[in-house]
Parts: sequence; C-alpha cells; structure tokens
Amino acid sequence: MAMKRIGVFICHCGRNIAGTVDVKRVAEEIGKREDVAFSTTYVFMCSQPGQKLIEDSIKEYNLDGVVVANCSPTLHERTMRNAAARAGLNPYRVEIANIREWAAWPHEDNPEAATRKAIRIINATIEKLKANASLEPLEVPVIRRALVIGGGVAGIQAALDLADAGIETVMVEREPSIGGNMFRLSETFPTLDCPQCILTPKMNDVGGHPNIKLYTYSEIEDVSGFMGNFKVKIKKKATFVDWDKCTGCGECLRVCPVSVKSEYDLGMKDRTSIYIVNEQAVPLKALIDQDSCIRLKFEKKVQEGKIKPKKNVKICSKCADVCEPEAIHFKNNEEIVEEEVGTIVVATGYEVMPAEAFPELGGKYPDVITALQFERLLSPSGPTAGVPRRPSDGKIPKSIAFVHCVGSRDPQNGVPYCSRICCMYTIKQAMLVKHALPDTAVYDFYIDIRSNGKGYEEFYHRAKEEYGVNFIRGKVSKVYKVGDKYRVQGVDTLTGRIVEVDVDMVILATAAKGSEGVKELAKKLRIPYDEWGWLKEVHLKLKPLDTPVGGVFIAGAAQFIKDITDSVAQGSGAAAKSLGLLSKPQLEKEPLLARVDTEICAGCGRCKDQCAYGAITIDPIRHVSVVNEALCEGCGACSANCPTTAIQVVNFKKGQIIRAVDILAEVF
Amino acid sequence: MSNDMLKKFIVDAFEKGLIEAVMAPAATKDSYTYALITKKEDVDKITPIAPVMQWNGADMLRRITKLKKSERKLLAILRPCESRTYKELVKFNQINPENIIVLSYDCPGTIHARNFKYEPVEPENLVEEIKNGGKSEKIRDACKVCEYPAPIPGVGDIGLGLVNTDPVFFSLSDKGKEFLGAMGITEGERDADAWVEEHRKRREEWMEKERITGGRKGIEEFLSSCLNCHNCKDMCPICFCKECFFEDHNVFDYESNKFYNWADDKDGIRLPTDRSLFHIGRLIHMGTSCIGCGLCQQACPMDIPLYRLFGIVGNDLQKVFNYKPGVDDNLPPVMEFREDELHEFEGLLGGEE
Amino acid sequence: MELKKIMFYPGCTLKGVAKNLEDSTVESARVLGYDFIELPGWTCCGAVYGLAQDSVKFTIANVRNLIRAQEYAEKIRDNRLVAVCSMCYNNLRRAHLDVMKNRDKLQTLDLFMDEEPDYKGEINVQHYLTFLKEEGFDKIAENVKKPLKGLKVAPYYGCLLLRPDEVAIDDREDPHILEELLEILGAEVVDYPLKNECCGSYHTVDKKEFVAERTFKLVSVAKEVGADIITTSCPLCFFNLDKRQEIAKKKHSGFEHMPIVYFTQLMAIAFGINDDKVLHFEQHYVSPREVLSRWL
Amino acid sequence: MMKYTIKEDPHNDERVREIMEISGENIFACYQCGRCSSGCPMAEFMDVLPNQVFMFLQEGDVDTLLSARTPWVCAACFTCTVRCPVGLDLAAVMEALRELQLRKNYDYVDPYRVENREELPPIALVSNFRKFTP
Amino acid sequence: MSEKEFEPVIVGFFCNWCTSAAADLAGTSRLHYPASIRPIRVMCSSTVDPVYLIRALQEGADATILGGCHPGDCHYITGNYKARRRVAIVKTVLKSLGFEDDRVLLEWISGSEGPKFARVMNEYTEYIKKKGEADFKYLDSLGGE
Repeated sequence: MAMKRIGVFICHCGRNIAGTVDVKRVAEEIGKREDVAFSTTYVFMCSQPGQKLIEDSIKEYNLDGVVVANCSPTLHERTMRNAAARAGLNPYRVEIANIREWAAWPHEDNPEAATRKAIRIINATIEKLKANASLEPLEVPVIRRALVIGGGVAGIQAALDLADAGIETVMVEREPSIGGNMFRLSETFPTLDCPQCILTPKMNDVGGHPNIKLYTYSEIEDVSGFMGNFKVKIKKKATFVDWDKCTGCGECLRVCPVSVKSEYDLGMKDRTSIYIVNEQAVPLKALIDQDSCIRLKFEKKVQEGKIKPKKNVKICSKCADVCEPEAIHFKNNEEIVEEEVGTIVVATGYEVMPAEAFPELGGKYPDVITALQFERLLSPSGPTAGVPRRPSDGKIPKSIAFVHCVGSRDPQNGVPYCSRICCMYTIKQAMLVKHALPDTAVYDFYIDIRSNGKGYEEFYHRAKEEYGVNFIRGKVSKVYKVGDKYRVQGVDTLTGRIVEVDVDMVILATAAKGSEGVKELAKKLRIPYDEWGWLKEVHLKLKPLDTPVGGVFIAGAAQFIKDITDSVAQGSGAAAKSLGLLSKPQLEKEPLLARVDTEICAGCGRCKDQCAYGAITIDPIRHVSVVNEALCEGCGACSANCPTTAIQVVNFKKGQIIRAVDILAEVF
Repeated sequence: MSNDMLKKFIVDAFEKGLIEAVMAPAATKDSYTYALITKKEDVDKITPIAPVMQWNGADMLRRITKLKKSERKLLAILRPCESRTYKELVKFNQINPENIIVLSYDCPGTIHARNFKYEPVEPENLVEEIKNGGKSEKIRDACKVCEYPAPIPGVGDIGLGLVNTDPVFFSLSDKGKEFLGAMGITEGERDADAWVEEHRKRREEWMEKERITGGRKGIEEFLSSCLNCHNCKDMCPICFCKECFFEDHNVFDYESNKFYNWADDKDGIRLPTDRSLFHIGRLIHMGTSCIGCGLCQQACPMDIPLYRLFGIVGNDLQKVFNYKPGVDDNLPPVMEFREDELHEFEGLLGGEE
Repeated sequence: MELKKIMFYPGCTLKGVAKNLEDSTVESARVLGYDFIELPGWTCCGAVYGLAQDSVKFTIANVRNLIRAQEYAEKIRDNRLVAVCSMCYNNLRRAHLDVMKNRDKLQTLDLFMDEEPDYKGEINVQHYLTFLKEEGFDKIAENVKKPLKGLKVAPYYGCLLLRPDEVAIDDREDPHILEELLEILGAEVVDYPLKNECCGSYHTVDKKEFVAERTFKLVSVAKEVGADIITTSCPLCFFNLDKRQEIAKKKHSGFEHMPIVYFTQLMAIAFGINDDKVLHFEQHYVSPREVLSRWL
Repeated sequence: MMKYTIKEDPHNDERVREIMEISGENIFACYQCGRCSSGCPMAEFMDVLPNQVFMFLQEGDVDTLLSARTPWVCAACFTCTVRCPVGLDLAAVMEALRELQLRKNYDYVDPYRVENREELPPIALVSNFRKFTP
Repeated sequence: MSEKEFEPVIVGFFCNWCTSAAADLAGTSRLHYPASIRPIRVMCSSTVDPVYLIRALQEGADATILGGCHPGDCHYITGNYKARRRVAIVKTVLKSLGFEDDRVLLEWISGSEGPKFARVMNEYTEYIKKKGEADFKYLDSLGGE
C-alpha cells in the first residue's frame, strides 16, 4: 500500500545546505503534497536533538514513511534508519535525499537553482519511497569454520589467529610446504631477523595445531555457496607418496639419480626428482615430481602406448627400495576433497617478474638474477650457505651492482606502480653482502629511495654510513657481458655524468605482481582483481580487507605488495574480520534483494545469465526463476534485463524508479 | 503434389514407429490453423505446406512443451522462419526440444491471412511457382524480403528442397540424418543459392527504401492509426511474456494531475500516452531476437506495415551484436556480454577519451 | 629457373659508396630465385624521418615512392617492396604506417600531389632480412656452398631496424634474425651485446670525432667478445664502423682494426660468389680479404 | 654554481608549450629516472643530459636548451624513446628543440664547409643537412 | 520557452559505488556544474532498465547519462558490461528510427573521479545546450515544433 503520511526532514547542515538552499521554502513546497503529513527543517538532523525530532514526529504524526533531506546516504542513512526504528517505524521506510553534495554544494553559485533542485530531489525520493516495503534483515546460518588460501606469512598469521580463537581452520597451500616467499628470504629488513628463525615456530604451530587442517600441494578447485556457508572443493595434487607413512627421513633423496632445478631455491640450486622442499618444510614430507621421475615418465609413455615395456627390465625404483616405511607407491593419488566453511581469507601473495624479461639489463646471463633469487644466495640455509657466489662459476664476486625499479614504475615495459619493498630489500641485500664479503664493492643504482616504515630510513643511513654501499641516483639502461665481467651502463643524474662500472654480478629488483593463477582463483571466488593480479578491496582506505563477496577477505600481498610487518597485520586483520562473522550464530543480510513474481515470470532465463553470483536458477517444474537470497547481492542486473516486472529488487522496483524518473525528467 | 508426398512421408514415419504425433497446418473454412494429430489415419486432415500462416508454429510448440518436454515423438512441420523461431525460443527456455523433430522446406511464402480469406490460393500453386525459382506477388512483405527462405543447416532437423528440383530431402542436424536414415531416404541436393540470393538482394533494397526515418514525426505518422490494441505483441512469438511490461498497471497508472502537467508542458498530448513508447519499448526488449516472421504486421487491424518497424530496426540491432536470431548457436545478445566490446557506445563521441 | 620479380628500393647510397651492398643483395637474391627489380622512378627517402607533429614535408617523398610501388605492384602482382638500407627501410615503412594511422595526413598529402594517384595503403615495405625470413630461411640453407665455418661474426643491427617499436623487424633489445641467418650460413655467431647500439649516425659529417669514439667502443667490444668481423645492413653504420676506424686508431693507440661487411656479402660468399664486381672489397677501408680468405 | 629564478609557471610558458605541440609529448610526465641518459650512445658528447633536458623544460628554462649542444648531438637513434618508462618520445622532443631554432632560420651546419664530401654516404649528408639547415 | 535561454533537462542515473560517490566528491570539492543535471542513485549501472532511459527522454529530459564504474572495477563484478549492452540497444534503436542517439551518454566515472564527474556534467550540458531540445520528449504530443 502506498504511503500516505510521510514526514520530510530537511537539514540545514549548519550553513552547508541552508547557506545555499532556501530550506524554509523547500519545507513549505514539500509540505503542500497530499501524501506529506509533516515537513520541517532543523539545523543538524544527525545531531541527538535532530534524531529526537524525527523520532517524536513519527509518533506524533503517525508517519508511515520518512524522507530525510541532508547529506550523502553513505554518511547518515544508517543513523536515520536507526532513529526511525527507535520510534517504531520500519527502517526501510526511511529514504535519504542527498541535497548537500548533489544540490547545495555544486550549485552554491546559484541558490535559486539549488533550491529548485533540492525540491525536485526530495519529490523524486518521496515517489520512490511511497512503494517501499517494510523489511526485516535476512538471517543466514553460519558454519563456524574458516578457510585460509595461501600459506605465506599473512595466511599463517590469519590461520593461527583463527585457530587460537577456537575456529576450526582449513589452510590450502599450492606448494608442498607452507612458508611462502618469506621463507625464501635471507634476513628481513630492518631488524635483520632470519625468517628461518622467526617463521619456523609459526609454521610448526600451523602444522601441529589441533584446530588447523592443512592441505599443502593443493589448490582450490571450486567455490560455491555464500557468506557463512561456502562449499569448497580442494584438489590435492598427486605426490605419489603416502604422506601418512612418510617420516620425512630423506633417505630417498640420497639415492634418486635425477637432478632438476629447485623451485624453492628459484633455480639457484638443484633438487632430486623425489624431494622434500627444504629441511624445515611443514609438513616434512617427500613427493615425486612426475615430470622428471624416470619411472613415472616411463610409465606414462607406456600408458600412452608410445613404448612397449620389455619383460624383466627393472625400471628405477631406487627411492622406494630404500624407503623403510614403504611410503612410496608411485600411484597417482590426486584427490578432490570438499570442505564447508563460513569465511574465506585469501592470502595468495606475490611473485616477481623474471630477469629474462629484461634482456637489455642482461637478464639472459646467469650472473644477472632477480633479488628474490639472490635472497637464496644470501640465506644461511641456501645453496651457498649465505656467502654469495656467482651462479655461473661459483666464484665469489668482487663487485655487485643492484638495479632498482626493474619493471616497476614503468608502464611501458612493466608495471606502472612502485613495487614498494624493493628499496628496502635491496639495501638489506647490499648490507648482507658487505657483511659476508667486506671487500666486495657494492653499487646501488636507484631512482628514489622509498623508506617509509618504522626504522626504514635509519636502516638506509646505516647502509650508506656504516656499510659503505655506493648509492648512485640514476636508472641503469644496459648491462652486458665483457669477458668475465658485466658492464653496467648507468648515469648519475645528480652530477649529470654517465657512469660505467664493470661488476661480477648484477641483481635486478624486478617488479612484483600478484601470484600466478590468482586471476583464476578470483574468478572462482567471484572477487575482482586488476590486470596485474592484485585482488581488489572494497575501499582502499576504509575497507582494505573486504571484498564485495560477503565472507571473503583478503590479506597480505594478495591485495598489493607488502612487507612482512604489513602482511602479518593484515593476516590478523582478516582473521579478526572472519571472527566477527563467525562469532554470531546467524548472519544478518541486507534484505534489498531480487524477488520473483511467479505469476508473471515466464522462465525465459534472461535474468539467470545476468547474475554474477549464480543466485538465479530456473525451477524446472514451475518453470519460473528462483532467487537464492543468500547469494543475491541486490545489484538488479537481473531486473533490468527482465522484459517485464517478473524479477525486481525490493524497494528498487521498476514502478518506483520510473515514478522518480518522471519527477526528475519533467520540464516544469 | 508436394503436400501428398509429405503426407506419405508422415504415414511412413508413423508406420516405422519414428514418430507418434505430427504438428502441421490444417485447413479451416477461410484459413489454415495448426493441428496436432496422433494417428496416421488423420494425416489426410492436414496440409503440411499451407499458403497462410496464421500463427507462428514455434509459438504452438512453446505451448506444447514449455512446462514439460514433449511426451511423444513429435514431428513438427515448420517454415524456415518458424524453425528459426523454434531455435530462438529454445534459447529462451520456452521450448523443450527433446522428442521433437522439425522439418522445414523451401518456403514459397504465405498470403496475408485476410487476403486469403477473400482470394484463396491453392498451396500447390505457390509451390509450383517456386519450383522454377519464382515467387508469387501476392505473398506478404515479410515473405518477399525473407532472408532465409530455404532450410538452414543447424536449424531444425530435416530439410525439404523444392526449388529447381523435384522434391528432395536432406538433413539439417545429426538428429535429422539419423531420422532420414531410418526412413530409408537417400539425402539429395538442390541448388537454391541464386533463389535465396535474390531474396536477400530484394531485402536490402527494401530495407533501404522502407526505413522509418525522421525521428518523432516519422514514427508518429507511421503509427498514427495505431489502436494500442497490442495485437502485434500477442502474435509475436518472441514476446512470450505472461504479462507485458507496458500493461503493468503498477507502473503505468497515473493520477490526473500528471496528465494535466504533461498537457501543459508539451502543448497538448495525445491519448493514450503510451502508443509510440509501447512499440519502441518492445523493440528495446526483444528487437535483438526479432526473427522477421512479419506476423505483427499481419495481426494489425489497421494495416500498419509494422514489419517496416520491427524488421528493419531489429536488423540494425542484430548487426550491432553480429547476431542472427534463430541461426546462430550462441546466446541472444540480451543473455550475455563481453568485457571488451561496444566501446563505440561509451563516452560522448564514442570510444575512449 | 624462372626468377620471381620483386620490387627493390636501393636508395641513394647503394648507387654510390655502397655498391658492395647493392650488388651483393641483388646477386644473393638471384641465387635464391628472385629478380630484384629497381623500383621505377624512385626518389630519395629523405634519410631521417621528420618527428615534428605539425609537418608533413618529410613524409611526402616517401609516399610518392609508395605510389610508384603501388603502380608497379599491379604489374608484377606482388605488393612487397624490399629495401636493404636500414634508413630507407625505416623511412618507407614509417611513412606507410604514419599515413595509415593518420588519414588526415594522407589526405593532405594527396592534395599536395594532385597529379598523382592516391596512396591506397597496400604496399608492404619489408627489409631484406624480413623478406628472407618470410620466404623461408631453409631456402638459403639449400644454397650454401661454402659454409662460413669458423668465422666469428658479430651481428650488428644498429638503430633503424629495431626502433621505433612499430617498425622493428625483431625484438628491439634482443634481436635474433641476423644470428639465425648467419648460423645458416655456417658462421659462428658471437653474443654481441652492443648489436642494437647507435653508431653515431649522420654526425659522421660534422662531428666525426664523436663517431670515431662510437666506432672505437663498438669495435673494441666486438673484439672483446671474440669477433673476427662485424656484419651490418646499413651503409651508414658500415661507413662509420669501417672508415672511422682511421680516426679511432689515431686516438687510441692499442686499437686494432676489424673488418666490417654487409650480411649480404657474407651470403654471397657462402653461396660461392667470389667476384670483385659483386663484393667490391675495394670500397672497404679495412679490407676483409684476409679474414675471409679461407672462403674466397 | 648558478641560480635560476622561476618567473612564471612553466606550465604556462609559451615555448614549453610550443615544444610540447611540435613533439606531441607531455614533457611533464618525466620523473627523472635517468634511463634515457644512461642508454644514450651520444650522452658523453652532450653538455646537457637527456634527463636534464626535461628538468630544464619542467622548470621553464628553454633558453639554456636553445644554446645547448645536446639537441644537435642527438642522433635520433630512439634508444631513449623505446626505453622511457612513461612512453615519452624523447627523440621528438629533441627534434622540437631543433625545429624551434631551424624555424627561425638558424643555420647550424654550412654544407659548403663539409670535408671529403665524396667519400661520405649520401644518407649521411642528406640527414645532416635536413636536420641542421632549414 | 523559446524566449528564455534553453536550460536542458538531463537525468543522470549514477551507480551507487562509483559515479554516485564521484558526484559526492564533486560536491564535497565544491566543483560546480549546471543544475540541469537531475541525479538518481541506483545500485549499479546494470540495474538501469533501458526503458528508464527512454522514459526519461519521453517525460521531458533532453538527455540522459548512465554513469558506472570503470570496466573491470564494477562492485558487482560485471554490471557495467551489461549496462553497456543495454545502452548499445537503446542507442541503436534511437538512431535507427532517426532520433539522436547522443541523447544517451554512457560514462565510466570512478568514486575518486570527482573532477571528471564535474567535467563530464559541464561538457555534456554544454553539448546538449548547443543541440537544443530533444525531439523525443514531444513524442505523442501536439507541441514541440
């Protein structure tokens, strides 16, 4: 039933509105409407007395609808709705007419036009309000479990915080061990802690936590459901080893005859075909890489019919032969498991562009490597035990050049943004080189040093003053090999001179991007991402951890490149966000959702394909559309595509909008 | 002749157990209507190739199968335009194609239902005309400028060739191939390209000439005799809504002051107010899927040549999306979207800034 | 064997100081089955492309050349116009792309040249290297009679085959097309890091000392990476790298000469041609005869 | 070393604008990474480095550039253009600086004083004269 | 009507997450644009039924603007792409019938683009002012010549 006793409350907002808009005249004009029972103005509607005025008026005039004409609804819609609710009026019978940002301010040069526009906006709002339904928030049950995708430091932190709060948490990590990029690092700026010392306790906590269910070497296959009720399919990739039996003793590694580049060491070291990622891996389990294993390659060829097995020929099974617990079975044990969770934290991290992407900077030479690769060479647990050596010949470098901003801040050849962590890790690496090799000369070619964190600027000065790192302001344009050396062709933009230096190694601080495959994951989760693979937050400043999909949060470098401090903070933040949802037995959901009038719906499916959330299905028996309210986000894409009024968003019905449009469009 | 042959084909199919029912036109006193038969003894009651198209046959199939798939094996004899409608309606979930075999033929076109009433034409006469590649002058506008007068591979299942040949059957789908095989019929060929091409040439010239231009004046004059009876919509097979948006009283009922305001502001208004908007709105809602059967025009009691409106604007819309309704396998433009497309519709002068 | 007719744009320099480039190009093409026909009525390409946005004067000569090619293309039914001089290639191709991208400019030009037919934009300007690659390098392999085994060659591209991006015949930072060709000729290609660095270009006219410095660097590095010889495709690069060694030598005592050859000369030699009328070694300041003696 | 007084907003400087118009480039996009200079084969012969050219322009000091050798030393090899992170066509800006002079009939090279003309490749001569003499 | 300077009526449909926010920001930044812009907030550009646009034009608007998030930035993931299809349909129908299709404007304006919002509103108003009254708004009336 259309409302007949509407109250209109026009805010002066001090002089913000009243200085331009003739609020008295507006109240008078609007008061003439038959359906308006009461209209008034007040200096600050959002103040306590202002709200009281609305509450009292609702009671006094028995109002069945309220329009508050004030500022943007993003600011005080909730305030006003709560005020109405206190007076017993359904909050969905309150609408905001934004006459400050949309009338008073942009037209402060023309008070007459601003006043007329304010009247028009209020009239249109009343037209829309009149057919508003009273609504109650929807209640959605909650599964009190959480999923964390990504086992880097942000994910680890999130999982531990959740698990410690008593939430059963599922963690899915793509690699065979958790630890992420942080575990690859040598030491961390600006404190120079070693991640092997500070991260392993946390990793072990995850591995042994009674509330954490860990799936490593696993990927998300499919996500369905909605906030509080997600169903997640997880693919456990084939390891060819029974992890229940494997003790991680490492005997198999000693006998495997195959040698391939180690992913964990970013190609700086070789590993065997059956391998354990590193000595501190969590879980500490062996797995076989089927692309390099002699036996599995042979078996695959036989299966494909490419070769016929000869009798009595023993194919390599050296690892299995030495495995006492008989864990190695060579069977493809890929498996899909299903988990139900209430919230999801996405902490998929980052990767860096490869050196090969920069041929002009010598990326094709073995001794020109990315900073992340160099981390392995600087790491005490790395292939060179922390004393950097040239990958090409194992020589100790007498001179090293670092190049900042390789691909970063370079929209033409890389990414437009600053990769944020390179300045600091380059300075750290320069310091570590000087630590390990005091006689080695270090040249650091930078454009700007960005050291905006606690203790960061001081750290930079230490490198300059105490460690003797040579900083040269100017971007390197070319690196090439001459004899045994690499010639770095740079510039010093401060003295205005061309600078050339021959060094033994060049470290490129290449640009960071979102992890590989994150876009596919984002599509499964229905969350937005940008072209470089960073996941998008709802609001950069105020909602940095939220995604538009309720119950899905992002943390750490998945959102944008971050240092460890920020990643950990975000991990905790996302955990807290999840806990907020999971702490309630029921979730409340805005009821402004699509509804189907089954009398009118012809079941054509035009709405179904418009729904980005998969909320619409066609009932095969009744042949009409059905909306899953838990999935619906209320965008209205379905409604706009419906050629009739069969599916509409509650309180945004077509008749309501058209009536508002009628007011807005009229010439008089 | 052709009809007799088709009837024989149908009897055969019944006997071989390949079908359990047939939907095809049947003569009435002054016209032809669609009929559903379930016994081979009833075959004589139908005229598979009829000179009038009172309804769009796909619309009839919609009625039969919308709620549940066809319970029996049904052979539907449809004109090429109807079989395109059939394919389009399957996409809109209005027809369940299971258990349906669609046969279409080189269509001689149909006579306007009202003209036929006063000046009947024997179906075989029309078929005779196309055998030599000609086409009667009496047939409807939409038929004269039909884009697809011949069966289209992938649309329907079985084709019957009549142009430049004695009747030949050929398959249009795997289902049709199987069917013909089971019937023991060898597939034939015939060359109708020139005949089709002629239609298309005529169509282009016609579209150029008959386009409604001039904006308000053009459309108002074109619709000046419109009764707002909505018959065009009722006959449109693509307008399958249960209740038309433009008939929703919640949306379109107004209090009197609104009417007076309009009259004040626009120096007088025509009543009813939604005459042109109804047609334009219908174009917006369904134009991308307009098959061009022309039944809107035939249904108009005031003889407004509506095919000039729906056929031509529909064609323009379909060009934008590079979509041929009832022919393409992909979804109708209103059911999908792409991330990188249509940039010419963005911004002030089209395209990026 | 019937030779396939292909339009060839020689450019001014090939008609004079770079006879060695012209003859070795035409001869090597003949071995491969192409008759390189000089584009009738060609005029100078203008050597450098005008970069001012508000001027068309540098485009006009090249569009006229393209119109000439358009006329002749109809006769031989092949719209490819092959140039071997990097500058000519760069100018013609950029003129083509420029007017195709900027139709207003083309209209202005058409107005300028009202006596000429309009340019329709269908001429495919190619560098000889691209042409060869498109036709298939295996054809070359079939014709190698004297593989240049053991000859250490530094491939030098210079600027204009690789920059700006829209006319680049290969990856601008790490091109390989010349390497591929040289390997097919049997040569040992050295990794020459300065292969895409500028030789100093036309400054050779009034700032030859600068150019000599470039030559010194380019030749020295070639030597350092183990090359016996540098190969190039541009007559200006050739001149600078070859002739300016004279000044380089005067300025840098330790400097050693290195012969410079066109890649087409190496092709000709590998194809078994040993004729001074084709190779014109007399035009070289640093004679390559000694380095190449094993194959001559 | 020197003091330069900025008298008006360089964004409004007529000559800066003219340079932007002739070159079609927004010189204010430069953020001084220095990659143009470090890659420039002729940089060692320049009195103002390419990156500095942009700083001078951004400060509105066109005079210094008009009397500088740099634009005339640029060989238009496009190394800077293709490597510029913000996509500036530096070669076109150098050309604009030359054009500013050439359009005032300023002679930089006298063709009659070129030595050994006959041994020089015609493309070198043509380029040289086209760049330098109006 | 004709004696006064022509003040166009432009109805703007602004999506809640981007263009409405941009309008808020333009207001907060005190950027001025003509009061001829008559705004309505909708949840998403994809929520706008093409009939709304046609309706606004017939009711008296000289032009309509549909403002949404930039491609790839839609709060509802892909709403703006759907909106673009609908605008394409409306514009094509208008053009096909000989109406001016530039009376419907589709713009991507993000929440941070207050200045762009004001600029588009100014430019479009100016543009429509030059064009004069819309033919479509007198559809089925006796006036408007």
